[in-house]
Amino acid sequence: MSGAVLSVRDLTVRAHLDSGRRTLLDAVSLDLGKGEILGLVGESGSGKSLFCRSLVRLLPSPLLKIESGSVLLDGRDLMRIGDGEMLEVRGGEIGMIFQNPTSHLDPVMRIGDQIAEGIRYHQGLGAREARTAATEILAQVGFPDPVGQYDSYPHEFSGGMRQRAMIGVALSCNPKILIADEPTTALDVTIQAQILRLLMEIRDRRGLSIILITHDLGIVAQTCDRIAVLRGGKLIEEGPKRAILARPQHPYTINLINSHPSLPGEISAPLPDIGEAGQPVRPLLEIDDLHVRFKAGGGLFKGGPRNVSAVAGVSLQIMPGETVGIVGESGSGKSTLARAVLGLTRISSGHVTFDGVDLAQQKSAGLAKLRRETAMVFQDPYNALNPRLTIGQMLAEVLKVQGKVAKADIPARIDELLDLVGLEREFAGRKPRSMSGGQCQRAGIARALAVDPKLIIADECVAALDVTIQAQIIELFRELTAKMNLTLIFIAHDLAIVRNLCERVVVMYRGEIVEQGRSEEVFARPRHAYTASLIAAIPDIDPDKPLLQDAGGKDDRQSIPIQPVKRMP
Amino acid sequence: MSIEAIAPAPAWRRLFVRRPMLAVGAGLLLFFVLLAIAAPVIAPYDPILQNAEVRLQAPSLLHPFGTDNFGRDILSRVIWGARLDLQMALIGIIFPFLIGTTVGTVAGFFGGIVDALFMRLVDIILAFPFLVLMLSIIAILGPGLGSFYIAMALVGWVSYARLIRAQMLVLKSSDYAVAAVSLGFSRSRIMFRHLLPNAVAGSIVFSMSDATLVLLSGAAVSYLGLGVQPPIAEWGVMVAEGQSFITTAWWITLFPGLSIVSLAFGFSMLGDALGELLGVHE
Amino acid sequence: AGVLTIGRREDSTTFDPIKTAQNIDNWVFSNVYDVLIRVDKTGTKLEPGLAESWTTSDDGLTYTFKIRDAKFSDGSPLTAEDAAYSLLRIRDDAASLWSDSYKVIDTAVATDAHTLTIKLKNPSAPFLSTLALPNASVISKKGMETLGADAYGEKPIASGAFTVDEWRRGDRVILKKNPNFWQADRVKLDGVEWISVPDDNTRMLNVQAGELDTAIFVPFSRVEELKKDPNLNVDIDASTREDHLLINHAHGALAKKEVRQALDLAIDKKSIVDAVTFGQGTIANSYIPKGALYYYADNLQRPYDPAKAKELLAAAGASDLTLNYLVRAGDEVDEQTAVLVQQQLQKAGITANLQKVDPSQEWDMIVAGDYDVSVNYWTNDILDPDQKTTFVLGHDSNNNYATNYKNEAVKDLVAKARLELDPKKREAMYVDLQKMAKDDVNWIDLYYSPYINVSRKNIENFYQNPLGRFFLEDTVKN
Amino acid sequence: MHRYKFVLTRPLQFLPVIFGISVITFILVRLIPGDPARNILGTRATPAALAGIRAQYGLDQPMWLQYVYFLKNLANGEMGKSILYKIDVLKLIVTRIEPTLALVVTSVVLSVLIAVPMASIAARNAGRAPDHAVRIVSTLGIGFPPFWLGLMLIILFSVELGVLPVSGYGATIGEKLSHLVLPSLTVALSLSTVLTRSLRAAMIEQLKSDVATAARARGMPEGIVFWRHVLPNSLVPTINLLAVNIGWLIGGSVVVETVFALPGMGQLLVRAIFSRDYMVVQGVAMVFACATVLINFIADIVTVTVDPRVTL
Ligand SMILES: Nc1ncnc2c1ncn2[C@@H]1O[C@H](COP(=O)(O)OP(=O)(O)OP(=O)(O)O)[C@@H](O)[C@H]1O
Ligand SMILES: Nc1ncnc2c1ncn2[C@@H]1O[C@H](COP(=O)(O)OP(=O)(O)OP(=O)(O)O)[C@@H](O)[C@H]1O
Ligand SMILES: [Mg+2]
Ligand SMILES: [Mg+2]
Repeated sequence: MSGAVLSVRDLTVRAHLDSGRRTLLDAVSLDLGKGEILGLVGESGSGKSLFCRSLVRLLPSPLLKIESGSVLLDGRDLMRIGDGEMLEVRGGEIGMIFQNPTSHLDPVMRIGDQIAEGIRYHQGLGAREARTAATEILAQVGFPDPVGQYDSYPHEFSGGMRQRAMIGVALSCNPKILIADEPTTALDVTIQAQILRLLMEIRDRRGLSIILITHDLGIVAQTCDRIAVLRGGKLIEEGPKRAILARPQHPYTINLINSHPSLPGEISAPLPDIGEAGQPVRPLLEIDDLHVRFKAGGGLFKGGPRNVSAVAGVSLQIMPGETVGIVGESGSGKSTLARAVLGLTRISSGHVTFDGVDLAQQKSAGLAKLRRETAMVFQDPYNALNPRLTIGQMLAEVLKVQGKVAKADIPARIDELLDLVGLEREFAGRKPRSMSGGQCQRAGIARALAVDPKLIIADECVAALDVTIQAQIIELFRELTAKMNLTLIFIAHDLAIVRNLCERVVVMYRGEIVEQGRSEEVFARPRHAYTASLIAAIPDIDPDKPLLQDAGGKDDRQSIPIQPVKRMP
Repeated sequence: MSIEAIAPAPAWRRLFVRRPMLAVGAGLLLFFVLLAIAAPVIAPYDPILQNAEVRLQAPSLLHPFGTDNFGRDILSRVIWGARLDLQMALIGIIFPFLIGTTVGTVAGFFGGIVDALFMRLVDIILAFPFLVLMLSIIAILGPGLGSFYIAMALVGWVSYARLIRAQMLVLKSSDYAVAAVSLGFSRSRIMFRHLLPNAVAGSIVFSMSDATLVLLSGAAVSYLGLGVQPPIAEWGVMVAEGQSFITTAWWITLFPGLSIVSLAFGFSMLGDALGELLGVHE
Repeated sequence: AGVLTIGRREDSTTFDPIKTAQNIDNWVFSNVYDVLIRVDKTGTKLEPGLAESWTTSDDGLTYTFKIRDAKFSDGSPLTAEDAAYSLLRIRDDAASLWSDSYKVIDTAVATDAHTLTIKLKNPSAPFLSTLALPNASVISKKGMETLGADAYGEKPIASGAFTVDEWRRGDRVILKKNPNFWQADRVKLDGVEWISVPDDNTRMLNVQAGELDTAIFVPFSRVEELKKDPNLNVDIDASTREDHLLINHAHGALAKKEVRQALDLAIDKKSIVDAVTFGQGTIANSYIPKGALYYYADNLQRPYDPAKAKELLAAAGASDLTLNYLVRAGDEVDEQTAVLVQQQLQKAGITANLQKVDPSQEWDMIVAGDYDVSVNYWTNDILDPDQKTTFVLGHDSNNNYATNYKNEAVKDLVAKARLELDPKKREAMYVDLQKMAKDDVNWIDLYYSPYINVSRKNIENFYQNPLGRFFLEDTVKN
Repeated sequence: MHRYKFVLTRPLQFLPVIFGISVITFILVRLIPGDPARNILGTRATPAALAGIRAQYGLDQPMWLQYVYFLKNLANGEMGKSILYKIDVLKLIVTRIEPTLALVVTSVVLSVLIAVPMASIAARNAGRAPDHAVRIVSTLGIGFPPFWLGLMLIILFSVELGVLPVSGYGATIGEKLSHLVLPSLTVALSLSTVLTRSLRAAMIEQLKSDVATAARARGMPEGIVFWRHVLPNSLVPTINLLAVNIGWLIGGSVVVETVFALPGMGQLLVRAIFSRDYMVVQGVAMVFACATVLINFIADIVTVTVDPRVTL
């Protein structure tokens, strides 16, 4: 690019820790052209966020220092200008959009005021004018009622709307460059698509340059002009999007592209033929017209007693040995269904029958059976493990309580379990804090396996993980189900993963099942409009398959689920 | 509560160097513990022996902290006082801690009616002026250390119960609690083995500042006349009794007063340091 | 001229004289109300108050008082009717705390506006003294009937040197000069404020800082220091306070006279006077306070002799005596005495276990007999020794002040002395009583102590008589 | 306004607390050994006189019946008659409520005035000298017995410097305020240390928070970041802390009122406990309890106002 607005040269950042110095960014050089969207990809911890924060000299800790390098903006070296001048650059020249709008928006300040704040400060406008300008921006980023919504607080909006507000805040100072740090990871696929489209629109309208950070190559493929790949603080590859996607040079990039879920992988094990074996197979799990309602707003005297139907009349049968995926956007009731099935949440009405035992009728017997024969794997690998117990202690406890293994055999069994999930045996002595996300997730799976269950329910168990690690875990599940004749219910909102792993898929929407069937069929020929929109929202790694061609494109703003206001933690 | 990554098992020396507060706090506490243990050996005089010859003497070489109106040596009384005050601080926090932790755990974990009942009780006790409740209980049981401990336990547990309960409410819906339920663990195992150890850090930190509160409550109770039995040396009583001489014999109140402050300082420092170590935020 | 501010420990509780038995109230009453008969400055003689003069019938049953021309603070005249009403009220009113002391009155009648005739049920030597009690003050019959007892108790209509101008509860009672007082000429002050400052230190500091003119209840420990302050006068006025060690005669070895005598020998009163009262007290040798009516100065005073005490105890077979010593919590003097006495008894081989109890509980325990020894004190309400003597030696319903002391001879003598109207003979009887009590060691007399007040140098004639009455009508603020 | 609906419904929740307190105080005072009748009569009481007083105040009735009377009185808006002062308890309390209220309010205001700047300085210099200074001062401040501290303040400001009155309350507003300075300073010196610590911790966390980062990223200078974003977000936990401490604060007023001769309810209560004036103890405890509940209620309203996310 000749007309670079921003050019970074040999940017080096080091951390000065007690344990020694670590180089976090190693002589990174990059150019950003005018009106260009640059995609910055790389695994977690590769230095993507750090790179962007270094540009505006907002390092997360005083222990980190920019050691050398230059960042040229309009002929000025941002690394050498004074602090006062830097204030002008931040916001005024370079705007930032953050990954998690919920934590980055001031919860006690009105949305409009947060946008107006920058306008007043950078453009020296009066309160009245700033308000008008902020309202204008709210409209631009897609608030349907900007005048009214000016006075709302962040928590009154859905995640998508919050991210729009965040973008509004960044736009408020009229910057030349926008840095968007994983602006959609916290969002649903459908909403992710809207936000990405908004970014592109803004680029087109304002002629902005954007640096888009992500670890999702699909997003890059859909939105960016150029791609830069970071790994371990080094820039390992950079170039036009199509060139990189088509001809990646670095093995890491190749791996990254290959593990992208939107690539139609080989379909897993064929469906066990149910009817053909002659003998009628009894379903392992039968769910009949299940309802779960929550009192929203809480206690006796608080708020209006409002009922939320999290699961509204679900009926489902799951055969032994089957792998079933449940998909649906956030809040569609997937987790609630899983918990209700496992007896962890009270059922409002309906029946759950596990292996012939009706849980409502034989409550204690049913629960005892459930506890012995089912297990759950959780989304957040850190929170799912007791931080005070070592992995060995944790597994030993499960084995002891379950009592299926003789006391003397417990250590051997622990080793076996660790082998099974691909963890070194020395992990038995480690606590979750000293393990990576993927390792924790494996430990979580080991714990589920320790029960020796017939049924495992995995609730979003890969959502928090890197793509590369995601792929490993999926592979692990595939192996386990094949080896141990497990029945697996795999919950996700990422359809691509489900397509890779599951024979059958169930689509949930607002507490109901809107579609179910064999994965290939559902994905190839979705019958329900909602399923279709979900599928269309997956950013494809093929840049020529545009995002959200038609499904949910225009009227998406109405379908954004407004989340119920929750009590502050 | 958030858990910060800490370097795995740092050597204790590095721990102290990196956390001067820990060193100061633990050092002060250790100092008083040693003082208490060695009291019979190092105290120059019998703390309750009266000597009409040396009444109200200002600090001198013979009596470095001076003497009181009975001619008792203040230094010796301060040294012996360390025994009682440490004991007061420890017993004064242990029972509230145990009661509060148990109640908080049970209430937070079970929720519902149990929780509602306990929390109303907490509300009631919190709505009661603290010192007044103490005074009444001590008046009922008769002045003395035993009554003081009982009063502290009856009144002090609420803070711990609240802290623990709040933690339990968060933790019980944590994934590992749900996991424990789904694995068929018994409730008491989940409560006490899995959740409590994770919930208790905040209370431990709080107990350090609570220790100060215990010492001060003891002093206030002494001021209102219901402190420990004479002629026992206890700092709060010494300060309260020395009030009569505050303009003539300042040393009677100053030294026990400083002792309370330094012990309180030690506890606070230790509390702060523990808070950082355990990753607890107030 | 000027308003005198007086700091004291507590605020008044009421201005209805019959409803309180607390000094804190009585001491204010004396300057708000007037009584028929007053006690003079020395605390040994009666002198005319509202009663100009009086006569007694020969049988000692009928008293006739001539009431002087006097007015209440609202300007209405004070009559014999009011006096009679007041006496009958203290005798009969359900809320009266003093009815027992006035049960001896048979009738009280206003024969005319200035003549009050009282008939007693039986002769009573101390009767005239009881009329000097502030609780028997003359109240306005009309005032009481129109205002009602509650309102009257807030802001009374009275005939003393000052009237209640405002009562800020918990803080102060504001009195202003009563122009209708029959001795109004005598009053120099424009008003008096009784201000409650509970903390001893704060109270003293207030006087030192010049924010209060005077403060009462000066702790013994502060006297020397305050004396050094050039701006202050420390007023040390004789009182009728006597501190003594109560002994529960009903408990084991304490029933033996020799054991009690040994206790007396084992206690070094001199060192208590020195250490606890900082030399302000004097050693007591009789239950009747020094300087009071019929005090016997030559009464026996056992020397401090722990060795002899030990012998006596051994002879009585009580060598390893262990005593339960009740201490009043929050009373500095009591706690200090306890610490000292405990160490002294130790020297005679007696173990005293101190038990600190809440003051309100202490007397309950003493009455219930849950004690062996305990220090207590008595201040006379009236000039005549009969009241105290009856309580302490006369075998009344209190088991002789909860000591369970029993001596029939003493009891009979107390009753006789009450009826004896000849002062000479009475005095002889009381001397005998003092000797007998000392011999029996009904309790152990410890020390007499004065009232100690502090005032700024510009205050003159700030004086308290031994019964506690402040003569504020004479006080001058320069 | 939906979020403020609790203002209407919450008072219902007060009832059980108030009721509980009435039962506990009622039983508690009667459990204290010592006889109110004996107390006002003194050591010279005769059994007949004692019986008379007990009958007059219904103390000879069975306990449950006394409680029923107490409740009946309460329903009529009365709290019985003081044994010591011989007047209606409610009337008595009314005369004593103002100084305590004033003390609590001024102490809180003063504590906040001390705590906010101290915490700000400490948080903005976290880990450096000013921070350490604030932490040491605030840790030391907590260890002084208030009665001792109060006396020291009197000696310094009233006796030595002569700038403030020694004790008492006064009649005019000006007098009252000048009389309140030292007592509220005594309370504030210990209360502010607690607040400072909490506020400092919250501020440090907020300074590192995403909200602050986002504000910096849009070019806000540190001052605006601090006052507009960090401070408001740090307040909620401190308000709650203050509310929880209010019982302790009111209880502590007992000692401070005694030292400074403030004619408030704390003094009234202590004297009532020591003289077993049952009705007064009950009455004052009820008033204190209501005050605590009310203050917590106000704290809730403030919290809801400060933090729009909170619903109650
Ligand atoms: N405050 C800090 N102190 C020390 N090291 C830090 C700090 N913040 C970040 N790092 C390190 O800097 C490196 C880069 O972190 P950065 O947040 O830029 O990663 P990232 O690529 O944005 O990852 P992610 O996808 O998880 O957001 C990581 O190795 C991280 O451990
Ligand atoms: N304990 C609860 N109390 C009240 N409402 C709840 C509770 N748990 C869930 N809900 C509500 O029920 C609905 C379904 O929630 P659920 O967690 O099952 O969704 P999900 O499909 O798992 O979403 P996600 O993909 O975000 O995990 C949501 O609207 C949620 O707000
Ligand atoms: Mg990042
Ligand atoms: Mg979920």
